Amino acid sequence: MRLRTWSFCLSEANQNLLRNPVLAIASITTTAVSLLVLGMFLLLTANVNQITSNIENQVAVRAFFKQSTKTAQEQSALAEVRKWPKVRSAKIITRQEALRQLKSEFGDQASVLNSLGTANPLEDSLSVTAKSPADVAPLAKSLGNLTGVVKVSYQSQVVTRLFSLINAIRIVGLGIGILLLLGALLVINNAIRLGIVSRRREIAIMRLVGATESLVHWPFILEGLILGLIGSVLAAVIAWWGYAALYTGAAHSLPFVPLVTPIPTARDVAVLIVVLGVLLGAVGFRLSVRRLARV
Amino acid sequence: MRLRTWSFCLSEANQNLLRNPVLAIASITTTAVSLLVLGMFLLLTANVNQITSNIENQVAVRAFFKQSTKTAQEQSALAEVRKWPKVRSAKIITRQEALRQLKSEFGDQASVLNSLGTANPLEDSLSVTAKSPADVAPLAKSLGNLTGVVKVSYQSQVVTRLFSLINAIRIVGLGIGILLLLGALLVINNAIRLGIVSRRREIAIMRLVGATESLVHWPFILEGLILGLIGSVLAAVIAWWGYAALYTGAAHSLPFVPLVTPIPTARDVAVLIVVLGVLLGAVGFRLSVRRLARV
Amino acid sequence: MISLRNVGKAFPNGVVALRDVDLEISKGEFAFLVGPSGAGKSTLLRLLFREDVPTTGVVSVNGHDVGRMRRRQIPFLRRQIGVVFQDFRLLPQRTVTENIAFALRVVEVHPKEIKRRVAQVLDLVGLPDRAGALPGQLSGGEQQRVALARAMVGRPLVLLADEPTGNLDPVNAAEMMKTLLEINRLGTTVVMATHAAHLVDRARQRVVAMVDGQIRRDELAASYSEGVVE
Amino acid sequence: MISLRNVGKAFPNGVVALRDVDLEISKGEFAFLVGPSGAGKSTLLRLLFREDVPTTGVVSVNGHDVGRMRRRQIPFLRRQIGVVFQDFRLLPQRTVTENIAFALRVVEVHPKEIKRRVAQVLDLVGLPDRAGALPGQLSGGEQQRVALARAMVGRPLVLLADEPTGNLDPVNAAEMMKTLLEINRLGTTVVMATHAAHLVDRARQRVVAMVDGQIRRDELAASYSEGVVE
Ligand SMILES: Nc1ncnc2c1ncn2[C@@H]1O[C@H](COP(=O)(O)OP(=O)(O)OP(=O)(O)O)[C@@H](O)[C@H]1O
Ligand SMILES: Nc1ncnc2c1ncn2[C@@H]1O[C@H](COP(=O)(O)OP(=O)(O)OP(=O)(O)O)[C@@H](O)[C@H]1O
Ligand SMILES: [Mg+2]
Ligand SMILES: [Mg+2]
Repeated sequence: MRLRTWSFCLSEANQNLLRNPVLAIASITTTAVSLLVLGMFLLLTANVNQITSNIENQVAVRAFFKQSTKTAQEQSALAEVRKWPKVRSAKIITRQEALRQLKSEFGDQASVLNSLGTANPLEDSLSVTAKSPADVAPLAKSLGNLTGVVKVSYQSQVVTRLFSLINAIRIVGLGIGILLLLGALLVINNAIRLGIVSRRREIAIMRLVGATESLVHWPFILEGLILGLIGSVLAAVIAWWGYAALYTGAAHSLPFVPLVTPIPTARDVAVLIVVLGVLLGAVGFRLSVRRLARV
Repeated sequence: MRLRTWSFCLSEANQNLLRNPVLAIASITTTAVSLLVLGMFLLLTANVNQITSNIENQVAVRAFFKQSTKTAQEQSALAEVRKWPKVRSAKIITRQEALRQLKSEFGDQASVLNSLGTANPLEDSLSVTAKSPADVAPLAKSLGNLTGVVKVSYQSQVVTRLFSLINAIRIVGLGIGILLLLGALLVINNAIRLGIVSRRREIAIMRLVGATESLVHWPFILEGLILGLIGSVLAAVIAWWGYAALYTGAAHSLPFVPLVTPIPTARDVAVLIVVLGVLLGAVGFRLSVRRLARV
Repeated sequence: MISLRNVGKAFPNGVVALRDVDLEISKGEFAFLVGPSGAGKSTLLRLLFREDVPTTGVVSVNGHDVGRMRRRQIPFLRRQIGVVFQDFRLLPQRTVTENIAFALRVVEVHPKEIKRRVAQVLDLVGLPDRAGALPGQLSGGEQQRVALARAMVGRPLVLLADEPTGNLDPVNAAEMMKTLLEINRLGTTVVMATHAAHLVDRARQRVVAMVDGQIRRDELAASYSEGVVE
Repeated sequence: MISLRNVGKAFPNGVVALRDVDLEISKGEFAFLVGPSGAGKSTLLRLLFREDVPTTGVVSVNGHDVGRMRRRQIPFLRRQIGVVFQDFRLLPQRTVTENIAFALRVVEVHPKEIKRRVAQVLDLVGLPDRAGALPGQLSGGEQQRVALARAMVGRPLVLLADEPTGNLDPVNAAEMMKTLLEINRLGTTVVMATHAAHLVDRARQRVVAMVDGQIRRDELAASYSEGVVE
């Protein structure tokens, strides 16, 4: 198309927006809300991930060796375990290290252990972290079957519950995320279709006086992009600004909540929102072109 | 209105729906998606709450008394602490109980303590649970100032992180929840306004041939209610059915994820969705009546 | 039945469509409203059923001050007035039958009675075979006849017809004219804005001629153009 | 320029609007299309600019087979044809100027040229003072004249006018008729569907009379009714 045609389509799109404020506001607000919810959800996920990845690394299954086990035997067990697909990492903790850890864990109550003197009743152990919390139980079972291993233990109820929580969030969260994206697409697509339907007469008249299909289509495409852009920028600004405010507020009132920092996370989410908004506008339009041709 | 008028309005509403399938489908799907997301969010919240309320009850601040402290003194401290507003519960743990607990906590490694013989190096303590995780730190400080208390300790990093997580979820979650409700209202309101705008001409003609305002309004109200009902029932069915499927699936593949049972929670959420859908339809209409009068 | 006193109408954009119009039309009268395009004929008719309000003066129909009528009263005024609009204004998504029936459904006539009367008027305007068609499936003249059918099906006190023969061939136009005169003979007050000089000349009824928003001429048993004697 | 051979048109609902129509109109000719309401005049015109397609037969305009033309070609056909629609079809949210200019903007005429030509045609139809009004703010006759202005502003090869004087008073109607004949004199082929017998009789041009979807009469320098001799 020529430059004049482009400017024609752009001014058409603009005028349509100004002439149908209800439709424009409806599209912008629904786009903004859909994307804002999606953005908030992403930020929530980022925070959950940050916290859980910290904790996940700490969950280990401990397999204790007989006191008589030789170092070579322990090393070959380690090498084998490292090959298992469910294993994230594995290392050997000697009985000396174990005692040191125990003492430091006891902290204030370490005096209890002073009575031990130089005796060390602990065993060498293999400390293994799983790739996922779901792998912990089968991993423990497998470790129990290793030669030389007399006992397997893994962490307490609190941690198990924590993983329940994380899992519930992730499963439901994935569902919500997909649904939100589909919802946003649907809402934008609906807005475009309604725009087409409510301008049916106008489109027909434009065609009757000799407008080509691209002259009929482009104002809609541009309009969709403009609406998507405004809506998503709005959502992005609110998400970024709101998260930054939340972050500052949390840093003051809840110092022990280590939220993800606004930069880069909230900034990235904001950029993603804008990209998605424009993309959704374009996809929404693609889905409506057939409808437009039928009008 | 007379019965005939009612049936007239209802058949009008019906015919309008059938004649404007685009608008009807747009309204239904946007309502359904908004409410479905809201419903999923409520279910997520219910699960987070179930898990966290379990854990919250377990977080305690321990204030250790000097070994010389008298039982009477300890009891008066207990009585005072129980009056503090931040305290959920408080109890005294004697040094005998403490040792028993320690032994059971050590579990597999309890043999370490055998070397203590009958000696008990532990102190009596006051175990206090806070009403909220945010109260834990100030509570610990206050407890440290009690007479006879030599040392205050509270739980490990994992638990602190857990609370960070819960708090982040709750804060962001509240925001998402409110936004979703507003979003749903907005979407429904927009759909109604668009319906009015796209039927501007028809409404004008109806008025010109002598239709009263109620005859013009009621088909819209009924239409809104029907659309809201269909959309919300759709959302409710998907939410309930989907959650039940998730629950069954989780019970099989992730036995250690103790999800909230579908009945009553998912059922209640489904009912809430339908009520909200109809309510939002009605409120959305109220907000649009002025627009309708201006057409 | 109809009375306008000192009526003026200026639109927000500054156009003055009516200036100081005085007009009395008694019950049962038949009046042609003639004048060049843009003279203010449609505007005058629009004031009578309160599609618009006068800027100055008083418009009254059947004793009611139409310009100052309360909003709630308007539908009841309109039910006493049948209107054939210059641009038809049929509901585009309803069939011919439904369009005509609509005027009766708003007054809660019994469905059986509606059916009977709709069939009757469709017969009168010569369209019984297009009853199930949508307005978009009708020719211009057919739409115009449906508009007349809708205007008269409610047996109104007053019938306002704005250019009701503009899209009709001479034969159909003469038929419609006959129908309007017949309705008038049965007691309905009829005001018809028209450019069809030959119909006006032949009918020999009262002629109100407007130019530029003012009434220039108001004669009984007159013709379209001034000074034409048969 | 225009040729219909064995053209038939039946609508999906069973109505047959055209039956076996043969018609040739040469370049530069002026033809009236007359006939009773529902005869098929508008349907015939609609086939010429491909608003609809014939069920049988071949419609060709300026050498193109309009009925079998590819979708992409349609706009270019339409740019060579100006149409005055029976129901005007003005864009309701655009001013008179914008409505007329639209026909030039789609062919990418330079803005300055557009301005000049729009002013020129507005003058020709006598509406220079309503240039900024929206269609809803115009009288019926004014809208009709805007529709004519839009149809001719593109200097089309063919001008189709469907009942272009239905809402005009005799003086304005005669003016519009004069304009159409002038446009024809400058080389544009004009086909005008009309019920205005006196205009047809006075113009003494070719008359194609239709009844019930068929051509009944096709005479040069004829009058509206058969056998009328001046
Ligand atoms: N809503 C409006 N806003 C501004 N001007 C208007 C409006 N409606 C009508 N007019 C102007 O008022 C004048 C009178 O219009 P009206 O429709 O009454 O004319 P008319 O006598 O019915 O003409 P016609 O015979 O062409 O239908 C016209 O010049 C018209 O442009
Ligand atoms: N889309 C359609 N679907 C079904 N029938 C139609 C459709 N369009 C027109 N018709 C019918 O075809 C016939 C011819 O219509 P057309 O509009 O061509 O008549 P016309 O000669 O222009 O009449 P008028 O002078 O009243 O405008 C009419 O009986 C009409 O009802
Ligand atoms: Mg008028
Ligand atoms: Mg026609």
